Amino acid sequence: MNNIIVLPMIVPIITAIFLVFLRDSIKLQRIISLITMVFVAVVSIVLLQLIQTEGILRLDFSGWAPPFGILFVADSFAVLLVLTASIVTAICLIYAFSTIGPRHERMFFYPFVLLLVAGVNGSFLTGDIFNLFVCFEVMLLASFALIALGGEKFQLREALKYVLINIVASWMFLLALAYLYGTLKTLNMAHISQRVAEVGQEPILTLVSLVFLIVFALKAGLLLFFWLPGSYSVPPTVVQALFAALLTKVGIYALFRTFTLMFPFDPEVTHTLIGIMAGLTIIAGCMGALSGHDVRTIATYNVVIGVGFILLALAIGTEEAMAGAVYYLIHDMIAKALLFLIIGTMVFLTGEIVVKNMSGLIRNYPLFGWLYFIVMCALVGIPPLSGFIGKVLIGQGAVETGSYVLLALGFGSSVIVLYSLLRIFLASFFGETSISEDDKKPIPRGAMVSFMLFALCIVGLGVGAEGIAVYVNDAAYTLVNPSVYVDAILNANE
Amino acid sequence: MINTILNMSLFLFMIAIAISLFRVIKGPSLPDRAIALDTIGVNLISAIAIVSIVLKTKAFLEAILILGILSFIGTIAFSKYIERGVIVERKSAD
Amino acid sequence: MIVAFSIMLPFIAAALIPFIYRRFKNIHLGWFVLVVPAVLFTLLASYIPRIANGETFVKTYEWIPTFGINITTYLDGLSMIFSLLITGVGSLVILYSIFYLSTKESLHHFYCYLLLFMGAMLGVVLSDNLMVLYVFWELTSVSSFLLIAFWHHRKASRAGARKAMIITVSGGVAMLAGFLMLYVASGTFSIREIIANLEVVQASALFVPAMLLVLLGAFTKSAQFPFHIWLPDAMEAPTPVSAYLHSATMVKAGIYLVARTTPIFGGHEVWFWTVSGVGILTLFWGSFNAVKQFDLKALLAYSTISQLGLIMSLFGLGSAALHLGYASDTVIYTQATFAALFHLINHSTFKGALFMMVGIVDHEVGTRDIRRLGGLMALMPFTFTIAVIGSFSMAGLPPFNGFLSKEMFFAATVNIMQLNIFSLDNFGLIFPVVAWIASIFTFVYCAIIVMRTFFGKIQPDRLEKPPHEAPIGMLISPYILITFVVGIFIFPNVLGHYILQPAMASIYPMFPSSEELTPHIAAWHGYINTELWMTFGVIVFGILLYRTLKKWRPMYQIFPQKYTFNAIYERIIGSGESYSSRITNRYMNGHLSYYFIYIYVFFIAVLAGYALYADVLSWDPSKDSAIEPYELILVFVMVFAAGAILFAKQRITVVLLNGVLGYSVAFFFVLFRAPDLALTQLVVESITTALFLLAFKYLPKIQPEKVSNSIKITKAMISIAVGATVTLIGLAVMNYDKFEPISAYFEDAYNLAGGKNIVNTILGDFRAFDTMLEVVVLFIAGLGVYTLIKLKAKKGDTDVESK
Amino acid sequence: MESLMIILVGILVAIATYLILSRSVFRVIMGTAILSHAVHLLLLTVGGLKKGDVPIIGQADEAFTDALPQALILTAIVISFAVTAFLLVLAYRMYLTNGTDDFSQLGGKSDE
Amino acid sequence: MKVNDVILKTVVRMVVFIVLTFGMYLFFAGHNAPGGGFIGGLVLGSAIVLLYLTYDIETVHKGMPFDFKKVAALGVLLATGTAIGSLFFDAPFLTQTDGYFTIPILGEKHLSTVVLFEAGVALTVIGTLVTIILSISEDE
Amino acid sequence: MSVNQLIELLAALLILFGAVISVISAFGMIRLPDVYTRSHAATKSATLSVLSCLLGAFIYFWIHDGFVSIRLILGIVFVFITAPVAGHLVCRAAYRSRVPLAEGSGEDALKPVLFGNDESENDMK
Repeated sequence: MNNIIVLPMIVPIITAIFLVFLRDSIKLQRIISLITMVFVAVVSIVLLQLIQTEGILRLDFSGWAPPFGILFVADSFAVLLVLTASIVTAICLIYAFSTIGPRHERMFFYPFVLLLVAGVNGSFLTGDIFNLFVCFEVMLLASFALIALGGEKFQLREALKYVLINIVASWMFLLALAYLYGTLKTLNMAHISQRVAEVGQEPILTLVSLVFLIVFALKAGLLLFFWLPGSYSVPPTVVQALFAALLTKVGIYALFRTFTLMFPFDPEVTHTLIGIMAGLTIIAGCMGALSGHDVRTIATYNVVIGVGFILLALAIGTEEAMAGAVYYLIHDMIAKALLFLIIGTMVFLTGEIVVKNMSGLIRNYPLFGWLYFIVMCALVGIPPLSGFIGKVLIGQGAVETGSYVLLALGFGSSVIVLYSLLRIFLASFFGETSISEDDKKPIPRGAMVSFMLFALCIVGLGVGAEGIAVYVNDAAYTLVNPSVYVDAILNANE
Repeated sequence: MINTILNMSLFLFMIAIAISLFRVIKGPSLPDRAIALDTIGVNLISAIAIVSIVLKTKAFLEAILILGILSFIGTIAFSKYIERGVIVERKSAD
Repeated sequence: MIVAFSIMLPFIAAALIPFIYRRFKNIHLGWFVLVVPAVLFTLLASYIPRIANGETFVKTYEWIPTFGINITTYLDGLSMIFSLLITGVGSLVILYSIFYLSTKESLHHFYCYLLLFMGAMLGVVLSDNLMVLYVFWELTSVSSFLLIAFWHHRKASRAGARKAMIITVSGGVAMLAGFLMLYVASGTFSIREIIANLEVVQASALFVPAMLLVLLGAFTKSAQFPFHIWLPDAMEAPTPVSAYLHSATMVKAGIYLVARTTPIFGGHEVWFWTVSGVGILTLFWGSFNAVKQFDLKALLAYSTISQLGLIMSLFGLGSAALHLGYASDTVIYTQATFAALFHLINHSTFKGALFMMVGIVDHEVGTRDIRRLGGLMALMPFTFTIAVIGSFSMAGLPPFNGFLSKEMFFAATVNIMQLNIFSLDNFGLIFPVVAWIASIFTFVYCAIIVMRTFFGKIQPDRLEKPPHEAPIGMLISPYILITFVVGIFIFPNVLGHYILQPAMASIYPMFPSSEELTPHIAAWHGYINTELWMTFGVIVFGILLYRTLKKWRPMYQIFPQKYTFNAIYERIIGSGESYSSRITNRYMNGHLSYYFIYIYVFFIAVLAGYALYADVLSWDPSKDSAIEPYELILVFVMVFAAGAILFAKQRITVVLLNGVLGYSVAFFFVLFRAPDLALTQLVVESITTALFLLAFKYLPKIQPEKVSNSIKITKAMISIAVGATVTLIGLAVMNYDKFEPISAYFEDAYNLAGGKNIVNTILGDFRAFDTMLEVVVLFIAGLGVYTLIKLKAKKGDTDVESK
Repeated sequence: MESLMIILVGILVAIATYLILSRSVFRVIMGTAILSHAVHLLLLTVGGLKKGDVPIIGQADEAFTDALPQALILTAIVISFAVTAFLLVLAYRMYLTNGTDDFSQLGGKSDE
Repeated sequence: MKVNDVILKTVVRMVVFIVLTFGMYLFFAGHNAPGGGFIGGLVLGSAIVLLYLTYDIETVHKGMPFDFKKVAALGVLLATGTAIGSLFFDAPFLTQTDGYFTIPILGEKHLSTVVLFEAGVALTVIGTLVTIILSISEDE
Repeated sequence: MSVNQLIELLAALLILFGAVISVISAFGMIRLPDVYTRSHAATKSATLSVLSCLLGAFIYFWIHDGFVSIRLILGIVFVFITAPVAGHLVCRAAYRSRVPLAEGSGEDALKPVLFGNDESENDMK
C-alpha cells in the first residue's frame, strides 16, 4: 500500500476543482497551480527514491488485489516521465502567468492545464488497460478544452479536426479493448502479460496488439500524424508547448508498455512494423520540416521527427536502446516545450509567422536568441546537451542489432533537424534587425524565467546525465524484462 | 405456451417498431417523425416489460419508467422545437 | 590534472568574458584573452621533454560511467603536436586580432567564441574517450559556425556559416555512428583500449563500415574532396578566424582523427586507398582550383584544401607500413607519416603567416581582389617579406621548411610504387604523377599571391584606402611564424626529435623503436635524387605556366557552372526543399476526410493484411446462443436506421435515426441482461439527441455531397473493408476461449463489497477509480462547453496567432 | 447470436466509416456517434451473450452473465456522452464563427 | 404569438415530482438493484431540464439559484474527497468503509462512504448536464 | 392447470392483445394520410397497447412471484398521465408550424382563430 503513488494524479485534479471555485482571484489560481506542480515533482522524486530501495511499487485502489481491481504501478520509467511532465508543466505555467492574459485565466485555463497533467500522469502510472483509456480521456478532454480556448476562427476549425480524429482514435481504442477482453478476458496489464506469455503470443493476439498499435500510433503521431501539424499551431503558445511536450509522449509511453510488457513475443511482426512506421515517420517529418516556411510548421514537424526517433528505440528493443529512449523522451519533453515557447514568443514579438519576414532578433533580444540556439543544438543532439546521450544509446542499440537503415534514418534526421532549425536561426535571429528600438516589445519577465529554467534543464540533463542514469537503467531493465514488472504486480507477497 | 405467446408478442412489437422506423425515415413533416419516435419509445416500454417476464427478472422495471419519462420529455422538447424553434427559453414569451 | 586544466581554462575564460568586458571597457579585450593560450602553451611546452622520453599522461574523470562515457585526458606525442599548434597559433592569432579588430566590433562575442573553440579543440586532441572526443568535435563545429557568422548581417556570412555547419555536423553524425560501431565491436569507448584489443575489432564485421563512417567525419572536417566546398565560403569569417580555424587548427581535426585512428584502421586496403586516394585527389583539386581564384582569401582557402589533401594522402601512404608489419625494410614506408606530421606543422606556420598577410592587405588596402591589387611591394615591404617567405615555403622552395616536407612527400610517393600490395603495382604510379602535377599548380598560385599583390603597377583608384604599411602589432605574429618557417628549415631535426618522434610512436604503437621511425631530415642528401628532379620540374613548369597564365586561364570556363560541387550542394538543398514541400503539401492538404482515409487505409492494410498473412481468421458459430425472430427484426431495424442515415436529406431525420439506433442498442442491453446499461443508454441517448437538436438548430439542410461517383465508390469500398475487418477480427476473437474471465471474482460482490448489483459494485468499488475519473471527464466536458460558449474571440481581433 | 451481433457491429462500423469520410462536419459527428454505439455493442458481445443471468445477486440462482464488460460499457457510455457533448458544442461554435459546416469549404492549411 | 402552456405546466408540475422521487430512488437503490449515482444523477438532471423546458431559464433560476458549474465541481470534490479520505486512515486510496451507526431518530442505520462517493457522482452529473444545456440555450 | 397458471396465461394473452394493437397502430401510422390522423393512431392505440402490456406484466409478476411492483404501477400511471399531453403538444406544434391537413379534410375551424384570414402571413413569431 503506497498511497503516495496516486498523488501525482489526484492532487492536480483536486486542485483543479478548487480553482474552479477561485475563479475570480487570478493571483491565487496562479500560485496554487504552480505549487501543485512543484509538489507533484517533489512527490515523483520521492517515488523514484522509493523505487530504488523497494522495487516497483503498486497501489491497489480500494485494496482489491490485482488483477481484479485497478491499480497504479510506479516503476522508474513511469515515474521519470511523471517527474518530467510535472517539471515541464510547472515551467510552462510560469510562462503562462505573464502571457496568457486574464481573459483565458478567468475561463478556467489553470484547471484545464492541471487536469491535462492529471490525465497524463494517470496514463503513465496506471497498471490497468481500461483505466489507461479513461486516463487518456481525461487528458484528451482537457486538451480539447485547451485547444479551443480562445474561440478564434482558425483555432476552432483546427480544434474540430483535432477533436474528431482523437474521438475516432478513442473509439478504436475501445474496439481494441473489446478484442482484448474477448481474447484474454482480463484488463490488468501485468495479468495480460502473464496470460500472453502462458500461451505464447498466438497470431490472433498479435492481431489484437496491432489494433492497439494503430490506436497508440494515432495518439503518438507515429506515421498517423496528420492531425498534428494543424492542431499544434493554433492554440495559445503555452498550450502548444504543453501539447508538444506531453500529448504525443503519452502515446509513445503506451506503445512502449504495449510492446514491451503486454505483447513482446512476436517482434518479427510488431517490432518490424513499428520500425517501418518510425522510419517513415522520420522521413515524412523531415520532409515537412524542410517544406515549412512558417516557424510553427517547422516546429511541429520537428515533433513528428522526435516521435519517429524515439520509436526507433522500441523497434530496436535492446536495453541500451530503451535507456536511450527514456533519456530521449525526457529530453524531448523539455526541449520541445522550450522550442514551442520560443517560437510562440517570436511570433508574438514580430507579429509574423513566416521565417523570412523576421530578421535580426538577436540584436534586440540577445539572451532570447541564445536560448533558441541552445535548444536547437539540444534537438540536433549536439553534446553535451540533453539530446546527446539518448541519441548515442539508441544508435548503439541500432548498431548492436544491425538495424543500419534505422540508424541511418535516425542520425540522418538530426541533420535535417539542424537544417530546419538553423534556417530559423539564421533568417530570424541573425541578420539586420527589423525591429527598431522604439517598437521593441519587451519579453515578459516570467517568460524569460521559464526559458532560463528550461535551458537549465537541458544543460543539466546533458551534463548531469549520470545523475539519473541509475533510474534510467532501472527503467530500461524493467522494459526489457517484463517479468520484473509482472512479478511485482502478481507474485508479490504483500 | 406462455413463452410462445410472449415471443410472438415481442415479434409483433418489433414489427411495430420497424414500421414506425419507416415513418421516422419517411417523414414527411417533423411532427410525423417525432410521433413515430415516440411510438418507438412506447413500444420499447412494452417490449421491455415482456423481456422482463421472459428473463424472469425485475431488473428492467426501472427502465420502463425511465423510458416513459424520457419519451415524455423528448416529446415536449420536440414540440417546443417544432413550434418555437428553441427548446429552452431564456425568458418566457408571456 | 594539467591536461584537464588546459581543456577547462578556455571555457572558464569564455564564461568570464562578459564580466571582464563590462568591467574594462577601455582596454582591448584581446589582451586578457591572450593570457589563456599563452599560459597553456607554456604549460604544455614544459611537458615536451617528458613526452619526448616516451612518457604519456592519462587521467580519468567520471562523467557518465554508467554508459562508459568518461572524460579521459590523454597526452602523448600526437596530441602534443596538436595542442601546441592550437595554443601556439592561438596566441599569435589573438595577438594579431588585437590589432585587426577594432573595439567597435562586439569583441566579447568574438573572443567568447574563440575561447570556446580553443577549448573544444584542445578537448578533441586531448580526449581518449571517443564520446568525449565527439562532444568536443561538435563543439568545434558550433563555435566555428558562430565565428563564421560573426558578421551575421552579411548574407554571405550566414550562408557560409550554414554550409560549414551542415557539412561538418553531418560528418560528425556519421562519425558518431562509426564510433558506436567501434564501441559495439570492442566494448569500450577508449581509443587506447581499442588499440589494445585490435584483433577483436579487426575481426568484427563492423570494421569496414566503422572505418568509412569515421573517415566521413574526418573528411568533412578537413574539407576533403568533395566536402571541401564549405571551406572557401567559411572565409567570410574575420581573417584571424580564417587563419586560426580554417587553416591551422580546426580543419586539422580531421587529420588528427585519421592519425589517431591509424593504429586501428591502418593496414587495411580500404583505409589505404580511401585516405590516400581522397587525399591526393583533394590535393590536385584544391591546387587546380586555387589558380582560378581572384579573391586572395579564397585562393588561400583552396590552397589550404590542397595542402590538407597532401597531408591526408601522406597518412594514407604511411598506413601501408602497418599492413606490412614491423621489419627493417618496411620502416621506410613510415616516412610518409613522418612527412605528414612534419608538413602539418610547416603548413600551420606558413599558412598562418600568409593568412595574416592577406588580413593585413585587406585591412590596409580595403580589398583582397588580385585584379585590383598590385605594386604594393614598395609601400608595404614588411608585409611583402611575409608573403614571399610564406609563398616560397608553400611552393616547396628552399630555404624554407616547406621544401623539406615537400621533398619527403615526393619521396614517399615514389617509394610507395615499390610495394606490391593493395594493387599498388598497377596503380602506384598515380601518386607521384598527381602529386607532381598538383605541385606545379601550387607553384603557380604561390606565384600569383606574390606577383599579383606586390609586383606590377599599383592602381590607387581601385583601392578602398590609400595603402601604407601595417602597424607593428599586426606584424609581430606573422613574423614569429616566418621565423619558424626559416628556423625549421635550418634545424629540422630538433623538431624531429622532440616533437615528431613521440608522435610517430603514437601512430605506430606496435613498432618497437620510435628512434628508427625518425629519419634524419636534411635539405641536401649529397646527391640528386628523384625528388629533387621532381622539384626542378615543378619550378620549370611552374614558371612556364605562370607566364602563360593568360592563355590557358579561360580553360576554367569550360567547366560548366552547373556541375560544380557548390552548385550540386545548392541543388540538393533546393530540390530537397521543393520536393518535400510539394509532397508534403500534396498529402497534408488540410482536409479532414483525407486524413481519415489515410488512417483507415492504414487500418485495413495492417489488420486485414496481417490477418490474411498469418491466417488467424476463424469462425465457429456452434457455440453461439440462439437467435430469436424478434432479435433478427431488431437487427434489421438497426441496419436500416443506420443505412437510412446515409441517405437522409434533413438533419433532424439523421438525429432522430441516431436516436432510434441508440434506443435499439438500449434494447439489446435489455435482451443481453444489462439493466444498468439499458437505463443509462436510454437517458444518455435522449439527452444526446436533445443536444443535437440544440446545437444544430441553426444549421441549414444537408447539402448533397458534391463529389464524383468515383470518390464515393472509393469511400464506400474503404468503409466496407473497415467493417469487414472489424467483423472478421471480431469473429476470430469470439472463437478464442483459452482463458476464463476474471469477472467470476466479482460474483461474490455481496460479501466482498456489500452490494448485490454486481455491475454497480464494480463501478462503485472494484473499479471505483474508473468511475471517479469518468466523473472528472464529465466535469471537464461541462466546463469545456461553458468556456466554448462564453469565451468568444473579440470581433476584428484576429491576431497573428490565429492566422 | 454472437456472430450476428458481430456482423451487425461490422455493418455499423462500415456505415460510421462512410459518414466519417464525408465532408460535412455534421455527418462526421454522426459517424462518431454510430461508431460509439457499434463499439459498445462489440464490447458487450465479447463478454458472451445470454450465457447467464442478470448480474444482480439474489434474483436468480443461475450463473451470472459477465458483469465486467457491462461496467466497462457504462464507463464508456458516460465518456462518449461527455465527448459528444463537447464535440457538438464545438461544431456549433465553429459553424457560427466560420459560417459553414463543410470541411471542403473550410480549407485547412495552417499557413494560408 | 402568445402560447398557452397551461396543460403542459400543470402536468409537468406533477411529473417533475414523480421524476425527482424516482431519481432519488434510483440513486439509493444502486447498490442492490439497477441504478446508482450516475443514472440517478441523470434522472434528477432530466427533471431539472424538464423544468427548464416547460418554464424558462429566468423563472427556474429564481427557484434554484445555483451555479451548476459549481454544483458539478462540488460533486467531483465529494467523489475525490471520499477517495482521499482513505489516505488519512492509512488505507489504500479509494477504500470505502461502511458501518452501522445509531442515529437518534432513525435508529441503527447502515451507512457507507460509497453513498457519499455516489452522491458526488450524482451531483457532478446533474451539474454538468444542466451546465451544458444552459450554456447552449443561453448562447445567442 | 391451476388457477395461477390460468391467470398467467391470461396475462400473456393480455400482452399479446397489446402487441396486436400496437401493430395495428403502427399500420395506422403508415396508412393514414396526414400528421394529425397519424398522431391519433400513435397516441391513442399505442397508449392502449402499452397499458395492456404493462398490466399483463404486472399481473404476471404478481401471480408468478407474488411481487407487487410499485414501479410498474407507477409506469402505468405515468404513461397514462403523460401520453395525452404529449400527443396534444405535438399536434398543437404541428398545427402551429402549419403542417398541412390531408386532402379532403373537412373545414379547418381553428385556422381563422389562430392565424386570422391572412393567408400570406408566414412569419410565426
